[in-house]
Amino acid sequence: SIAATAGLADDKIVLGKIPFTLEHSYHQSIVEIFSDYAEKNYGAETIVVDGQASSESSLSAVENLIAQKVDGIALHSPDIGMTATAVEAAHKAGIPIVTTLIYPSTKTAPHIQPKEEFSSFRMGEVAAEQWMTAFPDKPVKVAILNFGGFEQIAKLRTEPFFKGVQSVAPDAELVAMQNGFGSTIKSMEVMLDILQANPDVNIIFGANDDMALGALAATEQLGRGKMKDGAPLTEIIAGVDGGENAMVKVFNPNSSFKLTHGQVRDNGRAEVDTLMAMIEGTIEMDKWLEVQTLSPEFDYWNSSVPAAQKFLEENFGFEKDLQALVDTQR
Amino acid sequence: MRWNVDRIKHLLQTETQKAVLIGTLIVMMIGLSLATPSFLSVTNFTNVFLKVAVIVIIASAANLLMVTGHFDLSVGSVLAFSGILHAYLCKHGVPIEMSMLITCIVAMGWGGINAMTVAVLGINPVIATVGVLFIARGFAFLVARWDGGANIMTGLPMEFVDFGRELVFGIFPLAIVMMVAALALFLFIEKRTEIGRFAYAIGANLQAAKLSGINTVGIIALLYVIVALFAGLSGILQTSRVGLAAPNVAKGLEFDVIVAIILGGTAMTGGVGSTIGMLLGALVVGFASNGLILLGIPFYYQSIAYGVILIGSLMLNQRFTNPARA
Amino acid sequence: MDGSNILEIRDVGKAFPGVVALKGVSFDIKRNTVHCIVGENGAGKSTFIKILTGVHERSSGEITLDGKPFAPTRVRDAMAAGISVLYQELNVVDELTIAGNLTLGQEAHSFGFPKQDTAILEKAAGILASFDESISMDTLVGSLSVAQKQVVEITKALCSDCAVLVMDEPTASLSLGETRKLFDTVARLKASGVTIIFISHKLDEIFENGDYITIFRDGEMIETRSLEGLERSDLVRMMLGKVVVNDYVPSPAIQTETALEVRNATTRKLRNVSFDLQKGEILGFYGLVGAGKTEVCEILYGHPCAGEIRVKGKATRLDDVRKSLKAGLALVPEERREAGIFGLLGIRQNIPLMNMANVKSHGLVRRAEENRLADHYIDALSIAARDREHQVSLLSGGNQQKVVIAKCLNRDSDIILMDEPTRGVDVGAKQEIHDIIRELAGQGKSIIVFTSELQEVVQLCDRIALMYDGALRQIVQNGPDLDTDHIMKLVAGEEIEA
Amino acid sequence: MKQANTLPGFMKSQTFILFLVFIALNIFFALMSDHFFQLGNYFNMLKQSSALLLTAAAATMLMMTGNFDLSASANLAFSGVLYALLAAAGLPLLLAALITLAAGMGFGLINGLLVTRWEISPFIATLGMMFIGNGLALVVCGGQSVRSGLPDNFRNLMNAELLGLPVPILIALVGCTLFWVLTNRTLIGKYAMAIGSNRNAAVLSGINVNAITLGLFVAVALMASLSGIMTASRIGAGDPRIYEFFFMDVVVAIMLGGTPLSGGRGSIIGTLIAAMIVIVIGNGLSMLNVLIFWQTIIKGVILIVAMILNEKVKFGSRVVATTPPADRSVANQATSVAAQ
Ligand SMILES: Nc1ncnc2c1ncn2[C@@H]1O[C@H](COP(=O)(O)OP(=O)(O)OP(=O)(O)O)[C@@H](O)[C@H]1O
Ligand SMILES: Nc1ncnc2c1ncn2[C@@H]1O[C@H](COP(=O)(O)OP(=O)(O)OP(=O)(O)O)[C@@H](O)[C@H]1O
Ligand SMILES: [Mg+2]
Ligand SMILES: [Mg+2]
Repeated sequence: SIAATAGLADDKIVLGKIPFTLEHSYHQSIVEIFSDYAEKNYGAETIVVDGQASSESSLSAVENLIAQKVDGIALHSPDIGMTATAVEAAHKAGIPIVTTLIYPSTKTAPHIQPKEEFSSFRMGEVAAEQWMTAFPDKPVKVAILNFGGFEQIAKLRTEPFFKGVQSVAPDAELVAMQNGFGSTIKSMEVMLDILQANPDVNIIFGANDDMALGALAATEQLGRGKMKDGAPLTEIIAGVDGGENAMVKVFNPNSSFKLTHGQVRDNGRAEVDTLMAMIEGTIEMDKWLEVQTLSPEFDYWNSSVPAAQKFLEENFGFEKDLQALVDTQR
Repeated sequence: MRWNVDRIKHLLQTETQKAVLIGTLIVMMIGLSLATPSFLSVTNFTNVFLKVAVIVIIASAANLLMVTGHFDLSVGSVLAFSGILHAYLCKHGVPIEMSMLITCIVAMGWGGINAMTVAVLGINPVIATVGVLFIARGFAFLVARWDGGANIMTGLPMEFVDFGRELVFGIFPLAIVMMVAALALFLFIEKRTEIGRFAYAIGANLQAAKLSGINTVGIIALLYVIVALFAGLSGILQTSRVGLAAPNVAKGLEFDVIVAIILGGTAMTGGVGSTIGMLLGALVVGFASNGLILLGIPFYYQSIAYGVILIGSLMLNQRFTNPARA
Repeated sequence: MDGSNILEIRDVGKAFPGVVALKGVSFDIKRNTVHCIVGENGAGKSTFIKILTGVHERSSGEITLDGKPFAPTRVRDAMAAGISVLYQELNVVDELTIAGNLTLGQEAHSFGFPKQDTAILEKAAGILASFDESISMDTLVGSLSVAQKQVVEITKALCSDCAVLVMDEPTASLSLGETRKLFDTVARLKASGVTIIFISHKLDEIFENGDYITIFRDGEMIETRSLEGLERSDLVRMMLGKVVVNDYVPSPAIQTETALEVRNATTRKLRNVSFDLQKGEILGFYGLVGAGKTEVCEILYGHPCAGEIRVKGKATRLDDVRKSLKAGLALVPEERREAGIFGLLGIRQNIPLMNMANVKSHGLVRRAEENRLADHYIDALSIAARDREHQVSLLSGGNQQKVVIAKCLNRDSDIILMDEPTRGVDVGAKQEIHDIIRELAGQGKSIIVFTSELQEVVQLCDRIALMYDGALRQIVQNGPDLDTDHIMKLVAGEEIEA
Repeated sequence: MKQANTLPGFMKSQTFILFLVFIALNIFFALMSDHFFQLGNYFNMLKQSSALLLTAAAATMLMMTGNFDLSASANLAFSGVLYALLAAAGLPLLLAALITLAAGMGFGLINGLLVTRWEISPFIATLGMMFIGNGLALVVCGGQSVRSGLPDNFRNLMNAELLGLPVPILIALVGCTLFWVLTNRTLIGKYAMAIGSNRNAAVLSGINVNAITLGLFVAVALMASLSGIMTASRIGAGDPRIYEFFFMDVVVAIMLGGTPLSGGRGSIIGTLIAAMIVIVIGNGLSMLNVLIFWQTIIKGVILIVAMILNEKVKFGSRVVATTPPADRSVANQATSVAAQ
């Protein structure tokens, strides 16, 4: 095995972090948690180079960090194929690298894997249950907004979600699966069209919160999107990431956006810990090691506001009062 | 003027572009209403108009700008920045109307930069407005970040969404009303004002326009500012419609705007073009994307179909304007 | 001249969308002659040439070249058949050097790499130098004056060894000297067996060079005959269907009131130019190409200069176009394509652009007023167009010029500057434009005409300012005893004892 | 007549100003970061930008004719995916590359035919092809990047070295030199310029305007396709979503380099320097750990400032260029008239 030698002589350890894209709050938060944690726990400095949601840019970022002779690299790559190349490049330079979320096609470095599929499945289950309880004779019709067919998203989010729905409502039908471009406004426009073609859609899943919020806005424009004290009326909406914007809706008894899941802190910390372990030599940098983190699920019916408050504080540096925010909602 | 065969023939000859677009629209509508029962309904048409509203609002002004031979690639970024700024101000206690005013003024400031570099200093509009595209987009992300995240949503006053979701006279969504207003304004400017006439003159021959005493710099600058103002207004509108401001919205909007304008018959080099043509162009694009989703076509194929429709409608147009061809 | 036909044209017709430019013309062109084509603006002369050279495809008819059917579909076909053309519009590439322009499309090369063909270049340089020794072959064409660009084009046409040389208004922007040299060249080429097709509105040139003449009117061939024994007035009558007399008549309304005074105007090009312009007067500026006429025009219309300018007695700075317009000046610019017309727009939209007040009421543009205005000028200036929406770039040159004049007249300025107002304009239209100028003077307006055509100043102007090398040498009074020899000497820079 | 200038001509050119900006940026980053001014980092930057440089060089020639190609990014993505698919199917890499280049060339042919034969605005024609290409790239691989079953030598192209230089840099060097020669030493360059400057003059001079325009569309497509192959080999997979704003980078490089949208003139060297400026800014700012959003802003400001500098210099030189060598020619005419 290759020894992690680079940088050990330096007084201060420098870590490179490549987020998927800083344009989303999830990734902004993870970068923050990563650098804070590295600084506080290991006295390490962090250099952030944005992957700009492109495998080209992400690989360039890896190369730039190698040129800067950082002591370790944490990569959230947009593409499976490219991840292997990045790992190889880092190893060639003797630099430890840890990958996140996107499994590399070659298993030659430690990897952090949020086990999102469990929570996605669970959300599907809960949503279907709630719908079937409220309207036993209205068949379940699902619409999904994704990022235009990213396979990892399918594996971790959209497929398990629909399986979860089917586990409760076996004849549930997936009536539409369209690209919401990860954007609220685009999702709103697309969802309006979807609801036009399929007005009987009753479970909507946005593969991130922004898209779920766009779907919510679309339903609201059509005079739907409401619940009565947490009882479904027209549809149930689920998202992913678990940020403040989503939580406020989830715990608002009158909104139909009711489920989300997410994880930032554990992922960020696991990245730092794994990198430092490699730098310190306690784990080998070129052996496959999967570190799993959980992505806790929150929904209106089974979760509590204090739990969500805590989650937000830990993961998103949230400093407000969730209950108060929820109360200001209509 | 009486309507007779000759006049219709003449109209068809001079207005081929529009005729072809209308033809394309009709064919598309017939096809779609046969294929999907949900197509032919008031709500669906509302959806389509909502979808193209922002494009048409901005393109109304950008069309006349392109008639002068100039264009603005920064509209998407200015829109995103304005949405964020508006939300940021509202969240931090500025009254909503006040915030709208400030946002509009700042948006005009972005237009002012374009006006300064392109109209006054004579810099290539592509680079100058791409520069602003980068700068405004960067600041949109920064402002959101200063607020503590990538999106601004919670903490907004409840009335924030009222503006975007307002129904004028209880039926017409504000976005559509604003679209009609922008169209009407620019139809009016195009047909009835000096500025409209001068814009065509500038696009047709800048040098001759200067020698005719036309304030070319002033008019180009004014149009840049109006385009940015409309982008800013659209940003406010869009943000308050969804109740959330995201700094990454409207990426590539500049292309949607230019596509509508060029499909509508305006030349990139200026001198020809019309507001009505632009509207038809935007509608072709809007109905195409609406129809593709209604038909449940997967995203990948949508992209292909969209490209084919764009090229196809211009090919049709060429075929009719230029019968000698292929 | 062996008397055989090199070209036989039979029923050649051309229709553009909405316009029939040629209605089936038939005539023959004899080998080794100078064959002139004349006709009003828009008669179809250039269209005929473009059919001959493969730019346009003809709608009907046949052409035989050297007895063989000839149907060029591309410019190359005509070139290969030995037809070399000097088109009416300037067709130079500003970004290339003169040498680059002269060889454009004809370069000797191996695998795309140009070979230095010194023979051709020397030949070209020789031809170029015979016109203008001062320009070097590696000057960028963009930095040349219009006249010099024209010389470059002529050189290009002369460079290739051709059997037929077509020249469409080659002298429109040439000075007398260059024109003379061109004619010498024509004579030499004819002597060496080349057939020349020559189009011009200047009848002197026709009579000087031509052997045969074809007259076009409204897209039809009116007559083809030998020039021998043809009377000038007959020719004009055949061209226009009417008689034209054009002699100097003093402007009736000249007043002692001074409209414009220029004192010691000096720029990089001009030296101490001073003159007065009376109300109701037509003042002519005459000089050779490059003498500084346009420069005088420019200091009155947007260019700064040292010295003093007074408009109606008031000292005024005219360093901005809009200041000049406000002070009551208006310009008909020299280069109508670049600076005059709005080609993509219709006549209706062109005319009001210098003064929208005439088509506005309550601050709004009235379409009905625009229509009225356009119809008025189409009628007053007899602009030949399909209707008022006719796209100006598709009008013939003379009619484009009339649109520019109409645009300027609509400004209703007291002082009108006209730089080469009749360049490329047919005799009939020229007469009409002259009449318009006289009428304006009659209304008390003051007009300055800048021209490089002696005949024009002599026929039109009350006083003639003679320019040489940036200096105004003398202002002479027009009248029956005008001494043209004296004028020629002054503008040529010869010393005259007082 | 020679102008009495204190500065040599090349120093007044836009390209030279750009070059100064480029040098200044390099010095700045070298001073600010220890890791910037190192051979390895420059190799990195060149490797990362080799695809951009190649495509931009070809596209500069195209833009000289007044045309442009927005579909280059889609072509790049499509070609990368196709190349990976063919390689994964077991085709020898050379054959896979040739087939891919042929398919990529199809983009150029269609673009070129749409623009020359059908006279469709290049904006719509190539934007339409961009949508089609993006869709095709996703369709052929089902939305998943192609990475399994690739032969071991798949990544060699971009990782091999020759004569001590990384191969991608050599490819870019050869390609750019080729286009420089085409532009500055062959008739195609001259004709491209003539077409953009005065299309009519070009037609009337017997130049086959359509063939040249079509040829240049094909050349750009070929380079975009080659870039796709290179990028696939670089990242070790065929990724259908790669490099979405590639064409934006290309257009910015070309225009910053001094080639106007309307064509008529252009400079390959200018394009290359401009492209490197953009790359250096990105790389240097990342090394300074500058937040990506600030990077975007700084990029925008530098674009505008560089363009203003260009404009000023151009203005200065225009005044010089048009000073007429008047006196002699006037005198010359005068004597000839006198001689009549
Ligand atoms: N490309 C074109 N499209 C439409 N109409 C055209 C076109 N070219 C010429 N015409 C029309 O054809 C007619 C003949 O034009 P042409 O240029 O041949 O006249 P001309 O005799 O050369 O006149 P001039 O003396 O002014 O040069 C005019 O009415 C003109 O408006
Ligand atoms: N011999 C020359 N060489 C280069 N440029 C010239 C020459 N003559 C004139 N120019 C340019 O052409 C323009 C018109 O010049 P100027 O006023 O001197 O000419 P003019 O007397 O009006 O002659 P014309 O208009 O017939 O060319 C000016 O911009 C001038 O710089
Ligand atoms: Mg003509
Ligand atoms: Mg002049």
